This record gives sequence, structure tokens and C-alpha cells, in this order.
Amino acid sequence: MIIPEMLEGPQKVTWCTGCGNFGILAALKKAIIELDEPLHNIVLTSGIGCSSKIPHYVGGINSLHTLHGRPIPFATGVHLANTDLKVIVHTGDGDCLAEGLGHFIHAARRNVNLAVLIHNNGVNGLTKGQYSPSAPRGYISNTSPPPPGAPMDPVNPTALAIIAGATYVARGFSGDQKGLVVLMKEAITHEGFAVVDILQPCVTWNRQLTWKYYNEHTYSLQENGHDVTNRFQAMEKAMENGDRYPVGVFYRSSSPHLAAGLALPEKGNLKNHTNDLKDVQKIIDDLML
Amino acid sequence: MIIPEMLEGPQKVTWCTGCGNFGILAALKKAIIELDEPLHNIVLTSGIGCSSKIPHYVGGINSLHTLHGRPIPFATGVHLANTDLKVIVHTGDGDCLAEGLGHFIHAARRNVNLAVLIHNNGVNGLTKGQYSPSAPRGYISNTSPPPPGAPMDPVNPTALAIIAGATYVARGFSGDQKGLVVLMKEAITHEGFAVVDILQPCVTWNRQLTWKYYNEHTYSLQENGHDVTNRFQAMEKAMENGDRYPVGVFYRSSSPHLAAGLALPEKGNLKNHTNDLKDVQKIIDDLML
Amino acid sequence: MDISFNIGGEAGQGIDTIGDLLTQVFVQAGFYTFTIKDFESRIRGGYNFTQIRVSDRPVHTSVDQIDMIIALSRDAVVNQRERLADGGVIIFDDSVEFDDLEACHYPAPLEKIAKEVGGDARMMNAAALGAVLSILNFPFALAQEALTGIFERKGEKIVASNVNVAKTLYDKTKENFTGTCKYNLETLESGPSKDKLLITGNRALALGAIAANLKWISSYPMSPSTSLFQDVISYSQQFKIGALQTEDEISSLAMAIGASYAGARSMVTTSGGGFSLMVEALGFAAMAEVPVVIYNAQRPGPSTGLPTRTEQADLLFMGFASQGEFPRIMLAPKDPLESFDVATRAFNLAEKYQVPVMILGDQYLADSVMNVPRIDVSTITVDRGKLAKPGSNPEYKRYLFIDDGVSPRAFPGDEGKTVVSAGNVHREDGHITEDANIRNLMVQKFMNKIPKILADLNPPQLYGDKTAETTLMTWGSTWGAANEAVEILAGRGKSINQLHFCDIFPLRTEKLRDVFSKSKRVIAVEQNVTSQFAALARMETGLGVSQHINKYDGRAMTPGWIIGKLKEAGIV
Amino acid sequence: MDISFNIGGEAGQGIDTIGDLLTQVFVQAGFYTFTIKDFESRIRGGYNFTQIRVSDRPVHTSVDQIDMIIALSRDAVVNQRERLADGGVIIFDDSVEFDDLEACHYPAPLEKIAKEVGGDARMMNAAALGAVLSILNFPFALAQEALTGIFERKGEKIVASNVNVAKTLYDKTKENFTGTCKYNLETLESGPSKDKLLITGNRALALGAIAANLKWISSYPMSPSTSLFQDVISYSQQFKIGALQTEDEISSLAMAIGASYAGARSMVTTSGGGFSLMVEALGFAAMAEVPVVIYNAQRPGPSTGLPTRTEQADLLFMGFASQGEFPRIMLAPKDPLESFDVATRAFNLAEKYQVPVMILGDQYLADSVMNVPRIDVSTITVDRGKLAKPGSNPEYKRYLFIDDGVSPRAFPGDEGKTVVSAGNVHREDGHITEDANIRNLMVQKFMNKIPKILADLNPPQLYGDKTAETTLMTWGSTWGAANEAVEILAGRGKSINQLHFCDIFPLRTEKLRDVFSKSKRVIAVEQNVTSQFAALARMETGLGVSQHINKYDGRAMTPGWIIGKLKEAGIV
Ligand SMILES: Cc1ncc(C[n+]2csc(CCOP(=O)(O)OP(=O)(O)O)c2C)c(N)n1
Ligand SMILES: Cc1ncc(C[n+]2csc(CCOP(=O)(O)OP(=O)(O)O)c2C)c(N)n1
Ligand code: SF4
Ligand code: SF4
Ligand SMILES: [Mg+2]
Ligand SMILES: [Mg+2]
Repeated sequence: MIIPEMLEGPQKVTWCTGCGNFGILAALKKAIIELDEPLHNIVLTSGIGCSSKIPHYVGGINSLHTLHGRPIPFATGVHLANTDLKVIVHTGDGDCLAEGLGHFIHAARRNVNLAVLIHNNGVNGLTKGQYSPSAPRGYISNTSPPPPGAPMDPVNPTALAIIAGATYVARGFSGDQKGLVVLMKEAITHEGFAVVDILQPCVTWNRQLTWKYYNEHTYSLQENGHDVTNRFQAMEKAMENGDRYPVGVFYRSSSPHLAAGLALPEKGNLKNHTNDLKDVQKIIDDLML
Repeated sequence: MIIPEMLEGPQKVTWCTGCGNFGILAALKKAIIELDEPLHNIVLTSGIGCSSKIPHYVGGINSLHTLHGRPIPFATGVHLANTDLKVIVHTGDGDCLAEGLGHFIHAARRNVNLAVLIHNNGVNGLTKGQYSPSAPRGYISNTSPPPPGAPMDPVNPTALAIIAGATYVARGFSGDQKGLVVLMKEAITHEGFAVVDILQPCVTWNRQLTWKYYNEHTYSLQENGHDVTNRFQAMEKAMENGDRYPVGVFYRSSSPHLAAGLALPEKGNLKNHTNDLKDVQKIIDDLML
Repeated sequence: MDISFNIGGEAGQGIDTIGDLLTQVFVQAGFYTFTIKDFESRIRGGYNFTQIRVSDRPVHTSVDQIDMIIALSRDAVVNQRERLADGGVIIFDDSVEFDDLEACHYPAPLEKIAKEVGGDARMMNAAALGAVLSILNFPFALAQEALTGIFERKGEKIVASNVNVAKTLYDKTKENFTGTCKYNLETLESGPSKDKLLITGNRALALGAIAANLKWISSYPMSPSTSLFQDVISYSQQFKIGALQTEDEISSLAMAIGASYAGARSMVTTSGGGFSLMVEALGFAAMAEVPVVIYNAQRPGPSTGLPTRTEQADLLFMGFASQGEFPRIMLAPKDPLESFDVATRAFNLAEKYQVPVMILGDQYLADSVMNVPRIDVSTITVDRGKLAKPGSNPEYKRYLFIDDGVSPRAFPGDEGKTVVSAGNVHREDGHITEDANIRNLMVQKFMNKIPKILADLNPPQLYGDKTAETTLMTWGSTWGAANEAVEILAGRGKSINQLHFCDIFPLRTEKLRDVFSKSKRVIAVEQNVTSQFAALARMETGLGVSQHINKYDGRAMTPGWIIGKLKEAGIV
Repeated sequence: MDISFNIGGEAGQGIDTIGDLLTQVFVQAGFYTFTIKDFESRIRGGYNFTQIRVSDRPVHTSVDQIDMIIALSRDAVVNQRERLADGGVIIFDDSVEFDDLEACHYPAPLEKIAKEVGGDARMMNAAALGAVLSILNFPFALAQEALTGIFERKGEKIVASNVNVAKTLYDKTKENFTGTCKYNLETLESGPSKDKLLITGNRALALGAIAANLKWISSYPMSPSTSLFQDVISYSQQFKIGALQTEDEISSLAMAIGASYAGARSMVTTSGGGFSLMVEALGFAAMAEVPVVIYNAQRPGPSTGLPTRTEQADLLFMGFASQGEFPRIMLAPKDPLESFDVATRAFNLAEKYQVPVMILGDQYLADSVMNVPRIDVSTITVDRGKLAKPGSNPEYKRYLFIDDGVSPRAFPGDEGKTVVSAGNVHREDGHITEDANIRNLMVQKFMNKIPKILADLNPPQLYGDKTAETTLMTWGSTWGAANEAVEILAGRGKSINQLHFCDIFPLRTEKLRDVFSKSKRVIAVEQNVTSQFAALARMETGLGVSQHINKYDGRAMTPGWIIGKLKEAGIV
């Protein structure tokens, strides 16, 4: 059994007081405790950003804090080298949807068995508040001055994930602990590419997408009778934007995940597997004239 | 008036006999002739691949043959420096949907005023036939041996473009010259991000998506009463895959394009604009204590 | 007079605004200032500081000893008190609890008075100012004058409240501060400095670029480069500069090259990690001979390293980045003033030689603030290099073979010319080829540019006694610390000078050889671990330095640190 | 005996299969062969050739003179006839029309007979073989034996048709060929060579990697590296090797690092342009001390350059790629045989020192074919370096400070240990920090690895007279051409030797210094324009070469070309 003390953070949290990341951290710890997977089989991976510092705030868990925009490919390598691991990706909206957007969509279409948790705050938090790809059109920041503010549509991670081939697509809200824990657990245990787009207020930079705003503008998908198996309905819900943000599971399906399509060992995993030198010798000998 | 001789290629074409790129080249020349834009205002840009060699086969036209996966950002720079230019992007499916997928979606959401013509042949032609992101699941190539062939879903460029924010999304077929010329002209004159996904048989490597296959599996959207203004209908059509490939315009709408949201000169363009040194001096003087 | 203030506290507590005000008052009063910023990679909390040096002589570096600490948090005292000079004073906001402070140190009601008297906690900066000036016996009249100048634009009311708050603390401190301070500025009149332009390296680069007719900037935020990008954006609407935050660095350089191909002077800003992603497009710019300016504000690596700190460890990386071989130019300004000049030169060099020009800054240069003389932009010229004759010319060849390697440019949209460019080996007309002879000619075309470039770059500067026995060899932003170290040591009778490089690639070696032949020992002083500039110099000349002094903890050098290292090594 | 064949034609015409067969026959017959491929960046058409050298002495380079041209297209004659040796012969398929051929040259009905006799145009290779052997008076019995050996596995029928086709052309040629050939192999018996493994550099690297227990490969196709990746994939199901074609090079290196962090030996393959995109992740691997092997098959740059041709111009780029400073290892095999060894060493070095290891090949190495002795894999050992003791250890620190800088590894999934890694500056436990002391210790940890690595790398090899006056300094794949040039010149009584490097970074300099002190002149022979290795050597030692010989047209060097350059320079 995992007790909270085991997850106590090795480092003092450096997030701003009131930051939405705290809710995500708390939910993650709860999800890990409730899942009760052996801790050594969990790997947290992350990119670069406020959000991506999370591995340093959870104790006793393997982690790979990588490069801005690249946690998904790093995590893919970790997962495929050892499919016994549960690999969780923490990524910011700048991380995942700007620098890393290509990887995100490719991982979705490959249905890589990862849980991708997007800390979505509409800004580049750590670099001081520039608009991120998920900032709404017109959003004002240091790099998107008015008029017109951000002169472009936002990236819609849930809609893109569904189209691309992700098999579990959900939205959580840092302010909805209970709901978020459920979504995290589902995403981690789902066999395939699972995305949770987490609404995460940045109290320092984002004066538009605030706690208040989200409290007023979110509603539950599941409480409103959504069919998670219907891809088009999921798309329609995912495309709702602006005034109301559905929270919950958009879409869930099952299809072969990437590991099943690669030449991995049937038993054990790449990490512990050995190439038989006799077979290498045989290839060489067969090549000889 | 532009006459065909003006467009005669400065170089001998290096494509394989029977390649689908010939149809695209022919259609492009016709489109340019019919559009009758002054030639010096046209810029062809391309990435790297068989398809991306096209600038060398059209005479008298400016071109920027760039890097694998990057023609869209290069083209964006060309366009914004001089919005009088008509900037056309030729890109392969490997180019646009593997290495360049992130740029593609970001350009779509920014609604950059470009015409993006994807030479979609399901393979990396120039590097000798590896499966590309648009190859169907199970497609067999040197890098996707059987079983299972390509172990992943393909990227769907039209569906992603529509979701992302492209305002003109169509599919053409190299074997349908007349239709393709119309789509190219529309894409080039469209104000905003225009995509034409062009089915382009690679006769050397692709034994699955052949001339015959496409002749048998394509059908016209417009002849079958499709509403191009309905985003969800467009999506539904774009998601048709496998057995039948709709050809024609999926989606068309209008929204501000990127240039309108940047601080470009009201008259003329960046290329000819000068920063007034007096204003610079004033800023400096104002900064002084 | 040479006083150092260290203002410390948590991120978000407003230490910068206190620092700004303090600096402005001293600049208004006619002093030279130099300010560095030391902060963590986090947005709120933690421990950050601003360190301001004020002097009646020009200063270009911070020093180790602090005369006055203004502390908004416990850490701000704990982390700095060791560096406090004899007779130094610690002022701390009285909300911070200490049991262990010496008597002379002063708990001041900064926040309290800001709120009570000014009605706004943000006036803590005026409060702190009042306390500081009071302890220094700085005539309040001078301060009032300065405050008035600073806040004038915001209206009389703001002036009045700020003056009020400052005065309140000034007076209260007179009553309550029981210590004495080694500085007594009672008799101070106006200082000697007329330099009234307070500016950071990044801002000077931004203004230089705008003066050089920058028309396109596309960047992706990355510390410590971001403020340059943001500065340009803040002026973009005024000047009509195309500016876009891109999805990544690959895209940002690709766009800038596209824009430059189409005729707009273009630049990108980044740090080492972002530059890593630009490497492929750098090679494209070189191959297609599209001018572009790349600013790398270096920080300690490898990888994410220390995101908000300083280092000079990307020199060889940038010197050889990208596959293949091609001419490029690298410039490393020594301070904010030179930054302006470097920015304007960079664009001209890029267009004259149709090569990528890279500016190497670092966090120290980027964020340091100093007051410099008014910059006069009227002398700035924009040299766009060789342009094709206007008018129709169907024979126009973008890559015409020509002795000096620089073919006249034309732009798409120019009537009657076709501009064809590619990253493959190409013919004179820009169309691609695999011909071995053309390949050889193209390579030679590239190489032919180098001697011309070299002749156009500035030679290094020799500071101090030309015949000294010992030479400190420096480049870029470490100039200030080394320069002062040399001055101090020379003042003590040591035979030492400084050879400093701003233009570092390709490397002009005449003076270098000369100095090596005259000095008994040349010592590389670099903010990195492998002495990269010394390695470059040796690669170019075969001449090796006798000793290395390296700092790589991400914190800026000081003259004292350099002298210490020289002593350790038995050199002085 | 030393004969060179040049088989030319359009891409897609099957020149490779003719070449393969010809080579195989001579290898079967006991000769040494060396084959290079010259092709354009297109899939069909154009002009490509395969050049095969056959000798009764070991050969490691191609030469300029051709003894026999087998031409499937007009260009194949036009482009090569100038290089034809006196008494050389041109065989061309009689479908190709020429008016201007000398009498001695022979229009052969290759395709026709292949179809008529063999029933398959693809048997043109056997037809061409028949013609060639006939002209050489090569005993058909030997050829028949060889053909039988080659086609045995495909069944008797195939053997019979091939032998038939070959024999038909053999006989027809005897009748119709009116010229004489300077080679008459009538009395030929079996040659001296027992080397029966025909292999390219890329394939040898692939097999070496598999022998070294490669478990993960993720790449994005890029000439001339792709065939290595495809080879590994073709064996992946047999060995259970995770292999994925990624969306780009950024992803491919990131995945490989992820897989290695999790315990699988990993590699990526690419060329310079793709490596440009890997630069950021390279720095991450270094910072997180995750071993990984990167293969760069170089081609001429900058940028897209000449995609299917050869160059050695990425050396300094790779030596300094990525922001910041860190240890790395670079190995450049000289030929296919050494490639196998280099691949196995690369993985061991990567894991022993927990650093990125880069293998520098080039198109010449990648695609050249030679016959080598059977490779015996039984002696290969997998050294995974320091691993943490098994069992629970909550105190386990992935980055433990330790004298030699190499901390014991553990992997996620290991019970009772937590493995924390990051690209930021980190503490011993892997968690990130901005502490200046820890930063210094981490940098020193990195630097401490370098002396150990150096001691573990192979010194350069000196070939020829140890006391020679002139030394050719080479690295990587240019070994063969230079080696033969030295042999030839030494044979003519010149005092010349060769200093050759396979392990190039960090650079072992003892032997280099020694040679510089003994040779009157050291001449850098490099397949690039700026003599990068010489620059590196000078950077490391201060020693400059007296002369440079550079080839940069994308075509491989030959001994003759080198000798020509030495003559031009008045050296021999
Ligand atoms: C290649 C690269 N480019 C830029 C950066 C600078 N950078 C650090 S964090 C960040 C953005 C963070 O935004 P997001 O991913 O949304 O995370 P948040 O801080 O908002 O949680 C950027 C641009 C970097 N570290 N690496
Ligand atoms: C950065 C980089 N990676 C890889 C390559 C090698 N490369 C050249 S063309 C190509 C793929 C071409 O496929 P596609 O874009 O579909 O074009 P096609 O040849 O099929 O028209 C690749 C991978 C490259 N030139 N640059
Ligand atoms: S800047 Fe925003 S996202 Fe970052 S820690 Fe502070 S509140 Fe959270
Ligand atoms: S390889 Fe395919 S895409 Fe390329 S030219 Fe040949 S047929 Fe066309
Ligand atoms: Mg964010
Ligand atoms: Mg393709």
C-alpha cells in the first residue's frame, strides 16, 4: 500500500501561491495512491515549464524531466524499452501544443500507451506570461499586444487528439479534485494514448482564464449524458469553445497500441533482452559467399 | 498574358516516368496561366522530396526550395515580408505531415494566406519508398515490414486542417487535371490558409495507392451535393477513409488571416518600409532621465 | 565614491522597482551606475536580488563587497551578509523577523509607510529609497529633484505621494537608525556623469536593430533573450515591424529567412537550446546566401542547465554549427552601449556579405543595466549590400559567380527578374545541380567572402600598458570585470593589460599574434569551463595561452574574483 | 592483377545487380574487390555508376583509370570514356545507339539474350558477366563455379538459366569481339583471397550494433544513412529489436534517449541535416548522462547540399554541437571492416562513460562494398559500465559524486531505487538545483571523465616508414586512398608515411606530437574545404600542418588524385 508520506516531495514547491498546478499535484498523488501500482514501475516525464517541474515535487518516483516540447517522444522511448512501466507525461500547453504539437499528434495516431496530462493555462508561465497556443483569439500578453491581442485561433488539443487517433480523451479542471483523480486514473490505466487536458489557472499571468472564470464556465460531460463511444459527438463537444468548457471524458475507444506493432520481446521487455550472438554469427556466415 | 513558353522548365524533369507529379506540374502551369497574375508576384516554395523539386521545372517564377518539413514557415516569412506576393507551397506527405506537421497545424490556426499543395503519395519517394504518415495502417515498406506493416493510423491532413482552422480545404487528384486546376486556382486566390491534398500515385514505390486504385476509389464531393460551409459535414467527409476518397472542396470559410493581425504597413509592405530614425531617436530621448 | 547596494527578496516582491528607483535617483544626480540581476527560474518566491553599484567613475561590472543590503526577506540577509563590507548596513523591512541582527542594522517600516502614507504598497520603492538616502546622508533636496524628474510624466499627485513616502522614511530613519554608515554623502553635490540613458544589453540591441531597419522578427520565448523580442514587439506597431511569436525556434528562423529572401531585414532571438533547433536553418541561410541576424543570449548549459544565469559556452558550437562549411560572422558586445553598435553593424554585415550574423550575448549582458550617453542615431547608415540593377533582366542570376563571392541580390516581386534559391548545391541561376565543377566554384565563392569579411571586422582592443608582461584575454561581456581587474592591478604596479575581442568569428589574428609575441603570458579569462575562445585562437594561430581562468557557476565574474584567481595562480 | 570496371546507366536499369554479380564472381574466385557507388538524388533515369576494382592484393579505394566500361546508356560511355585506360574496353548494350565508337568497343546484346535465353530481362547481369569474362579470357569454368555458388540457394533452375545466359554471351563475345584487351586471364586459377564476406560500411555498422546488443533504434530516413536503419529493421523481428521510423529527427533521438534511460541500448542514424535537429537532445543526453549512439553518415553540405555524395565536413560541428560543454566521443571508421568493430566499441564506450558516442561515416563508407574476412562475433563483450548494486536502496543517487565522474546507473523498474534525471543542473539525486557549488561539482564531474575516456580510446595508426619526411594525416574513410597513395610513392622511393585517426574526439595527441616532431612536413588530406581535422589537431596541440589537400566536390578521393595534388604542390 502506498501512503502519502512515501510521495512526499523531495523539494520545496516553487509555484506561485494559488497556482492551478497545486490541484494537479494533489490529484496526481491521490491517483497514484489509489492505483496502488508498485512505485518503481511508475515514471513521470515532463518537458520544460512551471508545470514540468512536477517530478521534483513527488517523492519516490522515477522521473525524466526532459526538454521543452519533447516529453512525449522521450516518454515513448521509456515506455517501449520497458512496457511494464506506467509512463505519465506532464506537459504545459506551450510545451505540448507549440514546440511539441507534431509529436503529440503522431503519438496519438500511433496510439502510444502513455497518459498525457496537459497543464493548460493559456500562457507560457515560466517564461513570464506570453500567450500560448491555447490562448483564445484576442488574448493580450507581452507578445500579443492589443489590438488585436493574439491574432489567431487557439489550438484545440482535445479535438486534435480525437481526430488524430487518441483512444482516451478527456478534460479535467484543477479545481475539481475528485473528477480529476478519476480522469487521471483512467488515463494511466488506459491501454493506448490517453490525453487529459487540464484547465489550470495561472494566477500570476492569466487574468482571463481564472479560477472564477472556470468555475463559472465549466460543466460536466458525464452528468449531461454524453456518449463517449461516439467519435462525432465527442468531436462536437471538443469543438465547443469560448463560452462553455465541458469537463469529463470526451471519447474512449480501443485499438491496437504502438507496442503491439513493434518487434518487442513476447516475454519480458527490451531492457532485459539480449541479442543472441549465435544468430548474429549465422547472419554473417550466411552473407559469406 | 502568360503563354506556356514562359513557364518552360529551366531543367529536365527528374521524376520517374508515369509519376503523379507530372499531373500536378501540368495543372500548376495551367492554373498560373489562367490566373494571369504577373509572374514576378508568384513565389513557389517547397521542402525536400521528389515533389519539392517542382520549382526547377517551372520557368520564370521566383522560388525558394527549402528544408525538409519547413516550407510552410519559410513561405510564411516570404508572404509577410511582401503581402503582394502569391505564395504557393509544394510539399510532400513526408515533408508536410511527418517533419512538418506542427508547422502545418499552426499555419492553419493562424490562417496564414498561403496555398499549400500536398503531393500525397503515401511514401517518402526520394528516400526510396519508406511509408509516410499518410500511408494506411498495414502498409508495407522497408521500414514497415509485415506483419504488421505500418503499425499505426495515418495522419489525415484534411480533417486536421479543418479542425485547426484552415479556411479552404480540398482534395485533388493528379489524374483529374481539370478538377485539380480549379482547386489550385481557388487555393491560390483564397484569402487565408488553403490546403489541397493531392492524391499523387508514386509508380515506383507505392503498389497500393496506384492510378488504378484512385481511379476506382475517388468520387466527387461537389457532384454529390456537399455543403462546403458546414464544418461538421466537412469533417465527416474528411474522415471518410479506406474505401472511398472524396475529391473536391471539403470546406471553405472566411476569417481574418494572420497578416491582418500583425503590425504590417497599411500601404506597401515590409520589404519596402523604413523605420523612421527620428522616431528611434525620440524613443531613446524619452528613455533618458 | 563607489557604493554597492544589494536589494534582495522573493520574486514578485518588487525588488526590481526599488532598484530602478534607486538607480534613477543616482543617475539623475550625476553618477555612474551598473546593475546586475540575479534571479531563479521561478515566478514567485525564492530568493532573487538586484545589485547596484554607484560611482563617480564609470563602472562596468559589479563587485563582491556590498555596502548596503536592502532585504525584503530573511534570505536576502542570510545569503548576503557575508559579503557586507566593514561598516556596511542592512536595511530590512520590519515585517521580516530576525533575532540575530547586529545593532547597526536597521529594521525599517517600508511596507507600512508605503501603505499608510502613499496609500499603496507599491510605493515601498520610494520608502526604501528614503531609508537608504537617509542613512547615506544624501541631501533630500537632490532626491526630491530626481523623484520629480522620474515621476513627472505620471502627474503631480504621483510625484507628491512618492516624495512624501520617501521623505517620511528619510526622516524616520534619521530618528531611528542608530548605526553609522561609512559613506556620508551630506556634502554631495551633483556627480560628474552626464550619461542619462539607463539601458540593458537586450534593450540596446533591440533599439539598435530597429535603427538598422529591422522589419521582421520571429522568435520563441527563451530566457534570457525574451526581453529583446518583447521590446521590439512593444515598438512594432509604431514602426510597422512584422513580429510573430512562433510555434518553435525552427519556425522562427525559417520565417526570418523567408522574410529576408523576400527583402525584409530580419532577426531572431533565442538562447542556446533554441539555437540548437535553428542549426539546420542556419545552414540553409548560408547555402542560399540569405542574410539574417541571430541573437543568442547564452546561459549555462548543457541542455536546460541554469535557465536564468550567465555563461559564455556556446562560442565553438555557434562557430561550427550546421553540417558543411560556410562563412558566418559572430559578434559579442561587451556592454549595453556596444550592443547598440553591434546590432546596427550586424545587419549591415549580414547584407553586405549575404551571410548569417550571430550576436552572442549572455544573461549578464542581457539583463545588466547601465547609464550610457545619449545615443545619436543620425549617423546610422543602412548598407543593404549589392543589389541588382533595377529593371527587367531575364538573364539575372542570383548566384552569379563573381570574384568577391557576393552576387547582387534581387527580391521576388521585382519585375523582370526571377529569384531562385535552394538549399541544394545550385547553379548561378539558383536551380539545383550535382555538377562537380559548379560545386567546386560554389564552395570557392563561399570561401572568397572570408578575407573581405575579415578586413571589415574590428580588430580586438588592447587596454592598458601596451608592453605589459601579462595579458588577460577576454571576449564579450566579461570585459568589464577583467578591465577593472587590470586597472586595479596596474594601479598596484603590476605589469598587466587586457586584449579584448568583440568581433570573434572569423577571427582577426594580427593583433593577437602581436600580443602573444610581446606578452610573457597570456591568460584566458572566460565564463566557461573549457576556455573556448582560447581554443579558437589556438586553432587559428597555433598560439596557446599560458593559463586559464574559468568561471562556470552561472554567476558573473567580478574584478575581485579575477584578482583572487590570479593570486592563487601566483601570477600577481 | 588490378582491374577496374565501371558499370553505368540510368537509375533503375539494374547497374547494381550487374555490379553485384561481377563482384561476387571475383570474390568467389579468390580476389579482393572494392566497389563504390555514384548516384544522383533521383529515383529513375539520370546517370549513375558502380565502379568495381578487382585485384589480387587487398584494395581499399577506387582508382581513376577504368579498364572496362559496361554501359547501359549513352551517358555511361560519354561520362567515362576519358578515364578509360589504354587498351580498355567499352561494352554497351546494343540497344544504345552510338555512331562514334572506336572499333575495339563492343556492342553486346545483353538485354536481348537475357530475354531470349534466360526468359527474363533481369538476367542482363548474367549476360553482362558473360561478355566481360569473355573479353578477359576468364576461364568460364571458374565463372560457372562462382555462379553456382551464388545462385545455389535459389534452386537449380535459376543456376542453370544464369549459367546459360552467361555462357551464351561468353561465346557470342568470343565470336564477335574484335578488339583485344590488355588483360588476359586465360591462365587464371583461383586468387589468393579468402575474404568472402561482401559488405558495405552501413551493413557492417548494423551488424556490429546488433552484436553489441542494440535493443532500440529510432530514425528518420536520410541518405546516406538509411540503409543502416533498414538493415536493422530487417533483422528486428528475429532479434526483437524495437525499431521505429519517427516523425522527425528530434523525436528519434529523444526516443532513443528515453529508451536508454529505461535500460535499452539505443542508437539513431542520420546525416548532417538530421543531426542538426538532434543537437538539442544531444545536450540533454549529455546532461542527464544517458548513453546513446548517434550515426552521422556525412554528405556534402551546407544544407541539403549534394544528398547522395560524400564529404567529411561535419567534424567540428559534431565536436562542439549543443549549448554548453560536456564530454562526448567521436569515432570515424576507415572501412567496412573497421565499422563493425567501431559499432561494438561505440556502445561499450557510451555505457562505460555515460556519454553520447557519435560515429562519423560518410556516403563513401556507407555505400562502398568490399570483401572482408569472416567476422567472428564470439569475442564480443557487452560492457554496460557501472551498474548500481541490485536490491533496495532508498539512498540511491543516480548522479553520485565520484572521483572518475561515472556514477552507477539504475533503471526505472528496478525495485527499491528511484531514478531521477533532468536536463537542468541537478543534485546527486537528480532533482534540480541552482546551487552554485553543486553546479561546479557537476561540471567537474563531467570534465573528470575526459582523461579516462582518452586513455580508453585508440591512438592513431602510423602506416609506412616511421621516419619518413612527409606525413599524410587522415581520418575516417579517406584512409584507403591516402594509404595507397603512400604505398605507391614509397614504392617510388619517396619518404612518406600516413598518420591515420579513427578515434577523433577527444583527441589523443601523444603520437600526433611525436609525428610532428619527426616529420619534416605533415599534410592534412581531407574530404572537406577547411581541413577540419587539422584545425582540431591544432586546437589541441598548437601544431599546424604545412599543407592541406582538400576535395570537396562530393566525389571520393583516389590515390591518383592525391598524388596529383602532392605533385602540384611540389611535394613529390
Ligand atoms: C527549446 C526551448 N525553447 C524555449 C524554451 C524556454 N521556455 C521554457 S518554459 C517555456 C514555456 C512554458 O510554457 P508551458 O509549456 O505552457 O508551461 P507553463 O510554464 O505554462 O506551465 C519556454 C518557452 C526552452 N526551455 N527550450
Ligand atoms: C531534416 C531532414 N531529414 C531527412 C531528410 C531526407 N529526406 C529527403 S526527402 C525525404 C522524404 C520525402 O518524402 P515526401 O516529403 O513525401 O516527398 P516525396 O519524395 O514523396 O515527394 C526525406 C526523409 C532531409 N532531407 N532532411
Ligand atoms: S507563473 Fe502561473 S503557472 Fe507558473 S507557477 Fe505561477 S501561477 Fe503557476
Ligand atoms: S519515386 Fe515516386 S514520387 Fe518520386 S519521382 Fe518516382 S514515381 Fe514520382
Ligand atoms: Mg502554460
Ligand atoms: Mg511522399
